[in-house]
Amino acid sequence: MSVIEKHKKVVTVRFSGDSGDGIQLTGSQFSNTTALSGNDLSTFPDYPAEIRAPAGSVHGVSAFQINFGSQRIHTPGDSCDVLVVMNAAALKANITSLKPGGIIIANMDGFGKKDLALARYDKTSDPLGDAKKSGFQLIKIDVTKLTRESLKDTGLSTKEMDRSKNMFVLGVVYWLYNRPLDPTIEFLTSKFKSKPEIAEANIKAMKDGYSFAIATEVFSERYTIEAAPIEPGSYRNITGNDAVVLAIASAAQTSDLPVFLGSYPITPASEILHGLSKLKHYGITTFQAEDEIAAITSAIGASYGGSIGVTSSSGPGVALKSEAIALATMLELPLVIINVQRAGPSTGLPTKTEQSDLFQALYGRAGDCPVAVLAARSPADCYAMTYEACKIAVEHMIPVIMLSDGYIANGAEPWKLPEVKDLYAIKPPLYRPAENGSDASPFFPYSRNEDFVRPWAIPGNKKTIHRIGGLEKEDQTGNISYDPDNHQHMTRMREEKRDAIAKKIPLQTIDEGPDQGPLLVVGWGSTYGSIKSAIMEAREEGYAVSFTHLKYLSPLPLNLGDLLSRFDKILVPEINNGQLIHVLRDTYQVQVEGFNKVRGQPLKVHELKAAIIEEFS
Amino acid sequence: MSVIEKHKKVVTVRFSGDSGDGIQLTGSQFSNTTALSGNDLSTFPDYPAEIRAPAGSVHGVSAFQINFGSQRIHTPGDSCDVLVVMNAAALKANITSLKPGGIIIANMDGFGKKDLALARYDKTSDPLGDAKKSGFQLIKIDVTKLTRESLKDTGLSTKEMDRSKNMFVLGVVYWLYNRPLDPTIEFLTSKFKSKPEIAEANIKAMKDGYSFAIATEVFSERYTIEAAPIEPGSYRNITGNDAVVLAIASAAQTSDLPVFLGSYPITPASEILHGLSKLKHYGITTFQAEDEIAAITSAIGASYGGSIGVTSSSGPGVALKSEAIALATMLELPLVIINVQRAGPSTGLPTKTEQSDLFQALYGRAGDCPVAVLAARSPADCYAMTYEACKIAVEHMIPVIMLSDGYIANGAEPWKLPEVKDLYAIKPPLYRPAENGSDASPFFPYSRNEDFVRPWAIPGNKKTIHRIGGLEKEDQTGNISYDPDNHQHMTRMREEKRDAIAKKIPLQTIDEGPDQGPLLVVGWGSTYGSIKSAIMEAREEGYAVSFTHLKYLSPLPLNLGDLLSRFDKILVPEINNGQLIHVLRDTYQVQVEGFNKVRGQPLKVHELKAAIIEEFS
Amino acid sequence: MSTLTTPSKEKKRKSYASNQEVRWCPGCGDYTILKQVQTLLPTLGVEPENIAFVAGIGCSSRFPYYMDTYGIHGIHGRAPAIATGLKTSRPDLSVWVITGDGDGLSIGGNHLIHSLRRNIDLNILLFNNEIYGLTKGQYSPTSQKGHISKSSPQGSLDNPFNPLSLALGSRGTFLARTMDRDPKHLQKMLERSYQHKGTSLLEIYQNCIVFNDGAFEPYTNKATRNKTSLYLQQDQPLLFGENNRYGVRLDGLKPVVVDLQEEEVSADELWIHDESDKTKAWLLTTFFENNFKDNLLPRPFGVLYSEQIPTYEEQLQIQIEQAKERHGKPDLEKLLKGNDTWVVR
Amino acid sequence: MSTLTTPSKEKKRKSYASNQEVRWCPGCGDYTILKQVQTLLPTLGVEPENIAFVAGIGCSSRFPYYMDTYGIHGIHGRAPAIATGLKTSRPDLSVWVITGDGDGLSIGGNHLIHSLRRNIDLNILLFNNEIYGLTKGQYSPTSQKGHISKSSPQGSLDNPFNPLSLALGSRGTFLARTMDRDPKHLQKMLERSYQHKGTSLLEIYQNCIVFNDGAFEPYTNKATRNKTSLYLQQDQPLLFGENNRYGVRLDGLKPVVVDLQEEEVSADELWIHDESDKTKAWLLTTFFENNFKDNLLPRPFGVLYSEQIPTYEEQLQIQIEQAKERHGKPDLEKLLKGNDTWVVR
Ligand SMILES: Cc1ncc(C[n+]2csc(CCOP(=O)(O)OP(=O)(O)O)c2C)c(N)n1
Ligand SMILES: Cc1ncc(C[n+]2csc(CCOP(=O)(O)OP(=O)(O)O)c2C)c(N)n1
Ligand code: SF4
Ligand code: SF4
Ligand SMILES: [Mg+2]
Ligand SMILES: [Mg+2]
Repeated sequence: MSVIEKHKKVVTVRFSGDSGDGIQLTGSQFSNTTALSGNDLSTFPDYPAEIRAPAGSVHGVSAFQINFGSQRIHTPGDSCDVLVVMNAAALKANITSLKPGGIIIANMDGFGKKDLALARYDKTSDPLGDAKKSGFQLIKIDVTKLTRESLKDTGLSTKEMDRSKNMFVLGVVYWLYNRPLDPTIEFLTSKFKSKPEIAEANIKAMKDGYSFAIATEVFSERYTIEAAPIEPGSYRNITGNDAVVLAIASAAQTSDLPVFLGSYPITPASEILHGLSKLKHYGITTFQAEDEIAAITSAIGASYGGSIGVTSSSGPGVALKSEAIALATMLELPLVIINVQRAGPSTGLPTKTEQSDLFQALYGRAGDCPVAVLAARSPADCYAMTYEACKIAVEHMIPVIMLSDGYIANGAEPWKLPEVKDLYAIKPPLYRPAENGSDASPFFPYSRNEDFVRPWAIPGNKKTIHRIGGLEKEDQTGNISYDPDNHQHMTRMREEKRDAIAKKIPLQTIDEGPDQGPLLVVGWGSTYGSIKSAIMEAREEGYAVSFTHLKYLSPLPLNLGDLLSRFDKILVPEINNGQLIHVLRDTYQVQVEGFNKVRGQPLKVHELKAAIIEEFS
Repeated sequence: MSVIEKHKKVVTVRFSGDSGDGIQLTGSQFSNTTALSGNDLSTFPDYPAEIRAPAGSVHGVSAFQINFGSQRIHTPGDSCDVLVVMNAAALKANITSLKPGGIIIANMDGFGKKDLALARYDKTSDPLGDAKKSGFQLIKIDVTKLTRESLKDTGLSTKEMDRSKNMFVLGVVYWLYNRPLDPTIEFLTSKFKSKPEIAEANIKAMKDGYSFAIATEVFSERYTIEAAPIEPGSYRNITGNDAVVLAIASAAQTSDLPVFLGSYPITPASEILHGLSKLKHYGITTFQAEDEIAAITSAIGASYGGSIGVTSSSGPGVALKSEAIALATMLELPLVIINVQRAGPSTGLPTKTEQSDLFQALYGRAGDCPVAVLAARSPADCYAMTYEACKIAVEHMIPVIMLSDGYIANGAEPWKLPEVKDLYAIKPPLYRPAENGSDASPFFPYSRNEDFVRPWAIPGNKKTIHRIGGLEKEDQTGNISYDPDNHQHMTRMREEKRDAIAKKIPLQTIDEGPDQGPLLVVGWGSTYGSIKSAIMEAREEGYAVSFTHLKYLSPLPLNLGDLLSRFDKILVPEINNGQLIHVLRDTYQVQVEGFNKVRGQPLKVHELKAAIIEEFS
Repeated sequence: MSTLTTPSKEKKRKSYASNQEVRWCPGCGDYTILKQVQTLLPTLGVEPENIAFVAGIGCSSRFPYYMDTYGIHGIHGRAPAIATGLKTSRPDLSVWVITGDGDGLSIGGNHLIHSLRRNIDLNILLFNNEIYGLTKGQYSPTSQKGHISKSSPQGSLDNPFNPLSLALGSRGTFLARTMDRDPKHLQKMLERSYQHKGTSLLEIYQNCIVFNDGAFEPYTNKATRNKTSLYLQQDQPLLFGENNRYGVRLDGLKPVVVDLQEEEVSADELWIHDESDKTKAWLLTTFFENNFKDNLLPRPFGVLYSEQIPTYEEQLQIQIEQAKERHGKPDLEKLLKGNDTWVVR
Repeated sequence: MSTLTTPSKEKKRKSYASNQEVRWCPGCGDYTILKQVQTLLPTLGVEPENIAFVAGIGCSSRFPYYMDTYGIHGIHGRAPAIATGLKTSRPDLSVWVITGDGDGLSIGGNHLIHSLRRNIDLNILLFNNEIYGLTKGQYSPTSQKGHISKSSPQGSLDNPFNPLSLALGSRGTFLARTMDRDPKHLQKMLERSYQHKGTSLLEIYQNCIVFNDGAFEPYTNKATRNKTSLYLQQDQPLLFGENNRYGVRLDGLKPVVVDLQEEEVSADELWIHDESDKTKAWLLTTFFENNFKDNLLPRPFGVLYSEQIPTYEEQLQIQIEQAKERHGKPDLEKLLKGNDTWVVR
């Protein structure tokens, strides 16, 4: 039997196994190699909710999905073509994500009686046999046995040998997709620099996996995926949380300001604290506060002192910050609030994704309390939008909420590295009169520039000594004022200052399709990839649908109303029970339909596509 | 010169003086007597922001305004016909609230050099003279001197005598409005039961004030205000905060449930804590918590234990409760959150009123987190709406936010006492299977009745042992569930449960005017009185304007959309920068205009009336 | 009462275990604590329907799900406040609070110290693993200074709380310490906590095998624990070490370790443990800071302090009774009327 | 240095006073404290532009508005956290925290204890008037038990915090007590607080003339204060009473009052004050609870405890330097690249 070589445009592979099986590492190696091969790609790790569930149990299963192709890729894929399962629990947890007729690569040593029992399969059942009967292609490999065989001369213990199982499988999959082994060999060599025997073993296991695939002809087909038409440049893979960290470091550099992060750990935002805590030499101070309130108020204190105050959290933590966000709004100090949303309400499903904190971001404070709200659309976009959040916060002296979510925070995609010299400048409205200058004009902390922005005068200058606080302040002087007209005026000023940001942000553009027509899909946040894919598929099938995606939620782009008015119907897909839809209805009094999924998961491309097509019937 | 007796329909009197002058007592005595005379009335105390400002200073001025008449009265009056000023500072602080040509009754002993200086008048200025020149009628009385004269034989010290100054003035004003002295005599006698000499002195000062007015003919006119057409019944004066207290006590009785109030003091909500802390014998436990978070979470704990959990605060405090409100939403326990709004954002103007927490009430939580939101329209209505809040919370197992504000919390109006036996029942969905019964059916804490309400099973019963928490719960069992479809389902259930309340609340009715036409004014909360007055005046002038007032903000009454659609234009007056207006636009996609004042004060009737008339031009 | 689990006890224990699968990491110290609680409860004479477990958020805070009693899994740090509402309104219930070093001392520190001073009859079990477990390994307020973690790559800068000193400074009325690895002592301490009327704080050293394995190694390791751990016994001298070789003596205000084999010290010269002595309790809590110094003081386990004063809810009941006596049966009509009414006809 | 206000001092003092009208009730204790702070600052050699006052919410918390220095009037209870961010990021500033017993011990208790353990160089002035002033008179966490107030008509049930015990239990490194009515001592204590590197907590007994007048009467009233107040002096015996008639002696662990006129006690048998002795400091804080009992212990004023250990921000600076040394000049390009990049052509 000879192997048929095929070309494919898009492929989705899902690795799965026990938390201890090294699935995440396998996945990220496969991603790197794929990226180096010139494919576009998107990945998503799927960790178990428990820290470390009992080995072999269904809730202890860890998975990593990668979608890659010779065309632009926008999501990690609704379902996969190939499912790697290291044990029975992995099969049980992931079988529903395999496409009909898809390939299962099963480690047969993970399907013993004990494994079936741990996975809570019936004693007498044969899940792999059943899968085959359902039309899946089954590739059985005794991975454990073969890995031990491969490494028997290394002198490693069985336990140590078993740690290379994942590399054996990776070798098999590399063969299947015609991938080079070198990148992973390099990686292993450098990772285990101090333990060369471990590096050797892993490399050998991988090579033997590759050879095994050649020799045994377990596969009847083999696939080649051509390079994708990607903009030239240097790329790296990046997760949303890492992108936030890099953006903040970048803003520190371009603004020439210190950064102070006050944060309290919370899933799925903690990596931002972890990442920034390694960057002290960038002028970044991180403070693990006793709670979210101390986190944000310490950031406010630092802002008063001349730092970019930043705080990072997730929905329930941001809820606790509401009162302090209002303080920062009154103080008119720069403050960046990163909200990595998770499924709620309350503790909800902390490890699952959702975009249901839009209401809270826009409205979740006492009083008339306008802040700016931005949202990132993908892992890499977290860089752009966090940088933008820092810029707006600093230049407009206002709290900015940047919305990310669990999906893009942990998911990764290739990111074209920006040229550092091309990063646009951040210009703080610092006011520093020469202390020995003859300028006798008094300082007015609540005077405003043409964008309604007040000067930022930081302690240390004799000429700008002033006090600020949460009580209503007199225009110009900033002294306490109970004057009714002044309160009306200041309320307006705070709103106009927020609204004036609209002049600085890009006008809304159409992402796909013509700029008028029967149907416009409006997205925001992490649904970008799913919507984009669904739109492209629908358009390929001839449906005249257009797509626009919001990254600025408050203020909204100036031309959005005009843009919306040019379509007959508007559809708003969201991973929540309907939030942006209310904002659009309110702001533009347009008829809008929602496509709402609250399943703790990214939108499924095929479901959304079906909903789009439905609009045409 | 003889006195002309005149009849008047509506009169506004404003008493003002130093915080130490007993102005609030004077005002409330005048109110009581006026009520007993059968007038309708509305009052508003205007305390200084400082606890005790230096005597004689402008920010130490205390005032009390009463609006009363022979017709229905809905506000304390935009401006007053008579202004009583006990010193120069009082004049300075209050002169702008006097109608053109209005009467100033001035205590001349409060206008000495020192008084002028303390009030920061120019040394050489003659503010009373200036007032006269501006066309005000000036009645000068040496109140201090006359009071001392009146009491010289009592044996009291000068300091003690001076404490009766306010009673002397009250006597004068009683004469002016043809009021009996008996009610105040009775009050003084009982108040100073243990100090009869003080009672005597006060009564004498008042009588002498009355006689002084007769004897000296300082006034050229005297007014009679006929009784108003008021529904028969027993009445009392009540402030909004007192009404909340009474409603909670009533709910405890009719539901036969204990009440637990967890609260942390904050202006202007503290009186609710104070009031309820006196009612332990009503089964009401009050707990002054260490902060707002402990306040609400202790109430949640008590709800789990079978109490009606209540928490009271103002905007910044409610912001701190956001996370816990979401917990209660998940736990599906009864919880009543009273928010006595104040001017914000942040600390804002804590002693001033505003209705700018509507956004926070509706949307201020992470995740999709539906709660019920009600708002009281007047001091007395705080009783009805708080009772309703308790009923909805208990019967629908849901957090209910009841919005009051500083204006109605401190303001007072006559309240027709309800018949206790007519109070509608509150029926908790308690589930208490007989412990020794043979009923073997398992208990499902997250099963639901036809209104989507789950059973309330309180600790102590062996058959209903269960645990609840903030993680997403499996339908029926309430066990933790990470199932995507279950999360979607439960999200919908929580929303449908909230929406089902709409079936239980009254349909929206038109308060004034026809049920269709060119203009509908839509109000909510404490603006009721001002809007009602403005509408009535405009209608009297022939403008075909209608008025409806919302007391249920979430869910909205089922017929509201229909009702709104029958008008050409909609105007929404609010004491905020525009909040309900967004809700209506969003929900009904109607064109709505706002009339927004953010001055920390009730709406001015004449301003609103002008805006209404403007709509017809 | 034997505290070891016998077969019939095992059955009883199971009757307090819920049907939910326990999902801590294999080897986590939380398992033993759960087991000991489930073993103890059937012996106390309280029915499961009269018990409630209230927790915050953290690995440890999942505890209530595993008990077949009433329970609330609350929000992060707020368990003492939730429990305060429950216990104050339902003094008939036995209310237990489960919290971690992050939950109880970081975000929830304020509620903890306030419940201690109020002396509400709660049994607070503080699972101290010196780490944030659930959020995967950041340093906590009890982590040793210099602790390298995900959020402190160069070592933490904070001086850790000494939880029992903090609790004593908060006017706690019952303070005890035990550890997961000593089930017998753990159970004894659970029982003592239960018996105390008022807020009892039981600090339990709990090993987080994943993110902070071995944090309490010196006290659990067979080779060292003899020298590092001292078990307090009421009215007994402070003795520790193999064959109680060492004792603790007070040199003025200074606790000093004496080697009884080397020095001639009679038992009555040694420090006699007295749970009711607050000054001694303070000194015992500060052994903490003296650890690993010259004068190597052992870590005391057992009841450091116990004081019987009225509980919050007892006093509240008295006020309720007083109010009832003073005002009689509630008369809603009268209440609504207030002092001044008038009639319109 | 004389601590009394001389004319030229008065001028200097005014230079630290802002142009805002001071709006406390006439006779409020806050006035003296303000005055002493304004008097002290010019003597310290720090320019006003390098000073920041950070407050929460309460009568006392209005303080920053009255100082002609930088300042923030924050939100209720959060001043220590705001100040932590400011001081950590701007170690060059002299940062003062103004808080009340409600602000600092009720809603803000957690931030207070955490800043104490972290030992950030803040000067915290706790204006303790045993009442909530600004909200018009509810009992506070320091109100005496049984205190009748608007929110406790039958008397409060909570045991009050002993603020300095709490602070010691929180690992505070500088604890002192003074009162509004003794300006000289107040100023001395302010100065000591300033000099301490690390978090200093100065509890100031402050009379709220409107809602809790006379709360500290026993310590301020001429007739009684001699017997009730003890002024601590480093290395000096604990003496109080008219002509230092009384002394305090340690009977084992128990502080005992001795009447030096009646008993034959030599000075060196008396307790010698040692600010660095934590156990003694604990005992001093607990004089609090023994007040009004048989053995009438006086209330100690002065520095109860002082310990010099590295501050949070000092150590942070070291870590920053280390990071700079290890990683060199920040290279953003390199950082953005990370470990794995590829080039698309
Ligand atoms: C408001 C809020 N902030 C943060 C979190 C995230 N969080 C959950 S548990 C935890 C700390 C857990 O530490 P600990 O209390 O010591 O419990 P352990 O997991 O170690 O048992 C944190 C920070 C949260 N759930 N809610
Ligand atoms: C979040 C929040 N809760 C409550 C309040 C109301 N409040 C303001 S000051 C205060 C207590 C003041 O007491 P304390 O700190 O002792 O200061 P004092 O007025 O006695 O100086 C309270 C409860 C508030 N401003 N913000
Ligand atoms: S992470 Fe640590 S504390 Fe949490 S379950 Fe695992 S071992 Fe236990
Ligand atoms: S209320 Fe009390 S603390 Fe506040 S300013 Fe007045 S006297 Fe001072
Ligand atoms: Mg922990
Ligand atoms: Mg106070």
